[in-house]
Amino acid sequence: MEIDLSVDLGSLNLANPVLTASGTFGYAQEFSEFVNLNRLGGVVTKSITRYPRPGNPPHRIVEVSCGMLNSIGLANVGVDAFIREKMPFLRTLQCRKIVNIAGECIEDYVAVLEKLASVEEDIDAYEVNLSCPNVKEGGRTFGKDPEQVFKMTRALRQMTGKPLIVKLTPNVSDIGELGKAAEEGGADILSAVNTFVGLAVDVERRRPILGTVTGGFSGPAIKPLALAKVWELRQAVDLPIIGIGGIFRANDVLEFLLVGASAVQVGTANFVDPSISEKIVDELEQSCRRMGISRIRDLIGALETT
Amino acid sequence: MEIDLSVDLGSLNLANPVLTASGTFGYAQEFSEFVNLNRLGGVVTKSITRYPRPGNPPHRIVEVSCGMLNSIGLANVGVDAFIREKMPFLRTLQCRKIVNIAGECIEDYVAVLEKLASVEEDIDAYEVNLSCPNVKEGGRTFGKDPEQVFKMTRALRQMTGKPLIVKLTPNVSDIGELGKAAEEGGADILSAVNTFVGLAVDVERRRPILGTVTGGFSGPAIKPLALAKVWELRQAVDLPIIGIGGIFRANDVLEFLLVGASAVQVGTANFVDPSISEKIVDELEQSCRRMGISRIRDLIGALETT
Amino acid sequence: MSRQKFIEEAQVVEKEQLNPTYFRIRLNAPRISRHAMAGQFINIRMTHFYDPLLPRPMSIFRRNGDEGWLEVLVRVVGRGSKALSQSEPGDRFTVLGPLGNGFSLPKKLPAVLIGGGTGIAPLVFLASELSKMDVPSMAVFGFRSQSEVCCVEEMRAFCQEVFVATDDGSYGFRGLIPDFFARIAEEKGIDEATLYVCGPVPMMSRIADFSRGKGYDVFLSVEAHMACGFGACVGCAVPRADGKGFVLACVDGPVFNAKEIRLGD
Amino acid sequence: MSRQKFIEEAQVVEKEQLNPTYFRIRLNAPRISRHAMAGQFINIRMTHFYDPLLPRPMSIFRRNGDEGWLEVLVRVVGRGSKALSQSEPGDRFTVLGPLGNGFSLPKKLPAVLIGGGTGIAPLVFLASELSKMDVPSMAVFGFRSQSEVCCVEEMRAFCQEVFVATDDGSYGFRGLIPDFFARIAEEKGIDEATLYVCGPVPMMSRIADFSRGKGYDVFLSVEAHMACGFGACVGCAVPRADGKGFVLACVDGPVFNAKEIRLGD
Ligand SMILES: Cc1cc2nc3c(=O)[nH]c(=O)nc-3n(C[C@H](O)[C@H](O)[C@H](O)COP(=O)(O)OP(=O)(O)OC[C@H]3O[C@@H](n4cnc5c(N)ncnc54)[C@H](O)[C@@H]3O)c2cc1C
Ligand SMILES: Cc1cc2nc3c(=O)[nH]c(=O)nc-3n(C[C@H](O)[C@H](O)[C@H](O)COP(=O)(O)OP(=O)(O)OC[C@H]3O[C@@H](n4cnc5c(N)ncnc54)[C@H](O)[C@@H]3O)c2cc1C
Ligand SMILES: Cc1cc2nc3c(=O)[nH]c(=O)nc-3n(C[C@H](O)[C@H](O)[C@H](O)COP(=O)(O)O)c2cc1C
Ligand SMILES: Cc1cc2nc3c(=O)[nH]c(=O)nc-3n(C[C@H](O)[C@H](O)[C@H](O)COP(=O)(O)O)c2cc1C
Ligand code: FES
Ligand code: FES
Repeated sequence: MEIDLSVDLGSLNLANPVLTASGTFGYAQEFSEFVNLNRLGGVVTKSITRYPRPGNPPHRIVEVSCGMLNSIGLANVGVDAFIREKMPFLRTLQCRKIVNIAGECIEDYVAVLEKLASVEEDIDAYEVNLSCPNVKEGGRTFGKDPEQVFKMTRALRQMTGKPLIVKLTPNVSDIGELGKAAEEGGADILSAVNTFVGLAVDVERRRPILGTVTGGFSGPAIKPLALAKVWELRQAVDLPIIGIGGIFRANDVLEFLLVGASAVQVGTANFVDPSISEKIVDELEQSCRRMGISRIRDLIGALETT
Repeated sequence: MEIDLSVDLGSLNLANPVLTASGTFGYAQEFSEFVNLNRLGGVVTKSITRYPRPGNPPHRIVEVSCGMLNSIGLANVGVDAFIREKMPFLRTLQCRKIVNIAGECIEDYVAVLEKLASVEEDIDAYEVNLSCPNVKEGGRTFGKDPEQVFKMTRALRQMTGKPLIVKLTPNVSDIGELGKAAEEGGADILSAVNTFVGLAVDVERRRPILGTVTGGFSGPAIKPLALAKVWELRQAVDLPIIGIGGIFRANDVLEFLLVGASAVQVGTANFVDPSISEKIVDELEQSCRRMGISRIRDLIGALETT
Repeated sequence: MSRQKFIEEAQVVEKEQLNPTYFRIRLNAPRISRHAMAGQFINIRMTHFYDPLLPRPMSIFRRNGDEGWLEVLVRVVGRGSKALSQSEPGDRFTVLGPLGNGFSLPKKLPAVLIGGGTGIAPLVFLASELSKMDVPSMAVFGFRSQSEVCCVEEMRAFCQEVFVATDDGSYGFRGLIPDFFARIAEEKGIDEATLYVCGPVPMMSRIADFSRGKGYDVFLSVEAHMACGFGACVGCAVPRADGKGFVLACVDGPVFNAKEIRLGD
Repeated sequence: MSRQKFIEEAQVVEKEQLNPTYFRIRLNAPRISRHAMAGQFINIRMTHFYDPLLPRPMSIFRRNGDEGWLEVLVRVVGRGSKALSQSEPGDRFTVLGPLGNGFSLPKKLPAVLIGGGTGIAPLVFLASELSKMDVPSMAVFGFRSQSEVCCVEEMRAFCQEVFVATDDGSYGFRGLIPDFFARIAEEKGIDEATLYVCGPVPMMSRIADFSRGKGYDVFLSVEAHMACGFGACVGCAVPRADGKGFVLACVDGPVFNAKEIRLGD
């Protein structure tokens, strides 16, 4: 049986639903010795900002049960060096190349997109990381406020014809509201979820383990939460969704597709096994064969709940 | 060294900070052959409702990474049978006895408290479970709306002089807001957190595993989330807090105390090892001895973040 | 029902792979072993890490109270059972048991033990107990194929007759257990009996349906998703036949009179 | 820096408990072993369950590229290292390596290898390499007490001189390594040397402080909380001495010139 793993997210077509998650796959080149990158649906870069960012002081990482907390702090080379040093490698890839952008105010995001315009022919889509504090508006995370999600999306929408993916934070009462705000602002695709807020304590030293007190929680532990969020989002909006959270194997991908995601991103798993993203693509084909599914897209949103 | 494990939550004094979490310890008697109940700080009953509840159809339980989802549906004998059949055993205990109450509208909660008044001399405190859908107000969970938290707390406050513990749901953008609402309504103590919303899919059958689609996520996986919520709550309110979420050992208890909880509840762990609550009390004393802490209350909120 | 339960650090003393997916594991757990009754189960915690988190319920398959061991028959279906199957002598698991109610003695004879797959486990224990008490019994066991067939010789020592079917006919009768049993019942003219049934839900359903209106007492040993195993989580609900709520597989069962419960899909 | 890395399913071929908390574990990992250089490390995944989740970094302690094995020296501090210590021959771990930059050859002689606790692990590997190249070296090792002392005989074969201290004086010099080294440096009049230092942060800090302004090249092998081990997570940041951001312990290190970095508390 010929298995068709391809999926469409509006105008963004992927050879298979497996993308890599921002911040967990470097600029893709770091993984080129472990993975045939062209076998993936696509790669997402770490968040690129207007200026280079050194990131937060240590500890930036701590393991927790079935997951990890991070406070990397968007460490990245900045958009200029990204274009100069990282785009040349990305350009050589045949899979979809998605650039994730971040900032501290709308102007930052706009500035990054302006600069990226010069290399836009080699970029297949943008993903907007809204889980950053809005420094100009009292430091509250952009992504927790539907109004700000709307404004940001609209501002960026006016700047590019490329597919615009808005990445939602799960740390809210109602993720559907955020999705609708992004939809109204002109987003093409939603991705969900970014990390959850977590905390771990070094009891001996009576201090938080992370330098920033709280950090972003990711890994298998968050999968049930992420699935619930994607499910909730699916009821609220019509846009295609990219599911993210704790994906380590093909069965996890299928869970996300069934609750309504059209594609997924693999994050923390890349640290545990750098070759895992490609393995998941292989496994996905085998699972479809075993289950007699010839087109994986038929599973999208196919969860039966009655 | 004499170790003093006792803690005060306002007028509620506990011999040690270890309570059991509602719904994970039955009516306490189920554990009497595994645990010397009088060694615990106290026990919390499962949620008691106005009428008996059979609970939700199977599956009610599924394991996920480092945790479990449940959709028990507040199965319990109802307040009349509780008073008749369960209070006689509880009455024999020397530790603190906390009765957790739930319902589908304010009148339900009120009715439960009215009935319990007849046995109130044997009850040390009430805990109010607000993670239930408010059937009269469109089915949205009481506990997600600060206004409803306020109203419910005020209504119950007028009915009893016993310590009133309001148990908060974590599935909100801002748990501090809920805490403030409960504080204004007259709560004496807050407990945090109830379960997170999670989902798991049976890929072969293309169905959610739980009969109710989503369920309550508990266990070690949620500990970092719960710690972050308690920490957030600690910044927002002055009331004593009972920390809950993924506690399996003494070190976990100490983490919760350091971020600001005055006591804790042990939940899912009771299923994995029915004798664990008492073991944690033992371990706690050993940990204090090892760390040279003579009064455990000195650790409450002692996290250093600078 | 409040029989005594024990928590034991049980050491694996033997492990045998019986076929591609079944393993026999012998655990040293003297107190549980001594108190175990046929039809009861234990809850085995695989690791002290948090994944897998919950203990896994396993029927008691054999036991020797004097020697202090008990055995489980494990089919590998997921992570927990796989971990069990990979254990080696010397490994330790925390075990809680004995849990649940066992089989009650037959009021109608013969006792017919009908098992499918690892569902045979509690029936092997039951057969040995019935045999000790000279209660006449027969067994009807079904497996997927010849490679999975096990315990037949042993059962012949306990039972008057032992019938075996395989789904693919590679051993014994070809076909499904309910059909096979119906044929045996007819051929032998069994119109009174106590049936003890343990296996996949569709198999148990069909046997319960077939038995309705006949002179059979039917006991089913059911599985449910469990957390605690002793009545605390209320997770293992099985719908009552009368529609009035649920019974709990772990404390009210796992053995139920077929009339009491409604089996799911 | 883009040396080749390998993912191997490494089998435990030997395990030895050296003292109450140290274990020597020999793994069959031919490709990593062949390419390993002194100062590099491997990332060991303990289980295919999700707890513990992340692989644990361990210095390469010994290796034999021809026989295809490498060894780690493990101190039990938490869950992952405990699981490693409880492994038995035949167990398999997924191992990624070799990772990081090794030690560079000394420009100033002698090479002085200063190790505390399991920090001796990469230095034992280094000593054997220096010895092969006839580079003169001496070792200054510190342990908590006599029971933890290890590798001394082996080091005597590689180094001109080996000095040992214990915190409690139960073996060798009594006291802390920095003091001990200062005394040796003075007594022997060592005013030029390359120091290779691996151990607890306070020890490394004090040696770096002591060396400032002297004719020593100082290389520190540092630890950081790691997730990936190969530069992808950017988690293992170590502050640069010049205040300009961070270097990464896994790809820029773990061996750094003491002048490059600022050690935390
Ligand atoms: C009273 C009782 C007696 C049993 N006796 C035996 C026996 O003798 N031999 C034997 O091999 N098996 C027996 N089982 C079944 C056994 O418990 C399951 O196969 C085992 O829990 C699956 O665990 P896993 O980690 O391997 O699979 P998982 O990876 O957890 O799941 C694999 C399959 O098991 C199902 N499952 C998930 N959670 C549970 C749960 N909490 N309880 C039950 N099933 C679940 C899933 O739906 C899935 O189909 C018994 C079950 C019960 C309730
Ligand atoms: C490059 C490098 C080389 C090392 N070489 C050795 C060696 O040769 N022998 C040896 O015994 N140990 C070595 N370590 C330390 C070893 O990696 C840690 O002791 C181990 O990861 C702790 O894991 P655990 O599960 O036992 O402890 P955990 O239970 O995870 O934690 C126990 C302690 O380890 C610390 N810790 C937590 N997370 C991390 C993390 N991601 N990385 C490091 N520490 C952490 C905690 O702060 C805590 O103090 C090395 C570390 C690095 C970075
Ligand atoms: C170390 C680390 C760094 C991350 N950095 C970013 C980032 O720069 N931008 C972003 O949008 N998300 C970032 N994320 C979030 C992931 O892209 C992903 O949303 C999250 O980790 C959940 O997926 P997982 O459970 O598969 O890891 C990061 C996650 C981790 C673990
Ligand atoms: C099976 C189960 C049943 C529960 N029932 C109740 C309940 O009836 N009332 C309530 O307030 N909380 C209930 N909870 C929530 C727990 O009291 C606790 O808040 C939650 O499980 C988090 O703690 P844990 O991670 O230690 O389990 C239940 C949790 C579980 C797992
Ligand atoms: S398994 Fe917990 S009540 Fe039955
Ligand atoms: S450990 Fe991931 S970048 Fe160093």
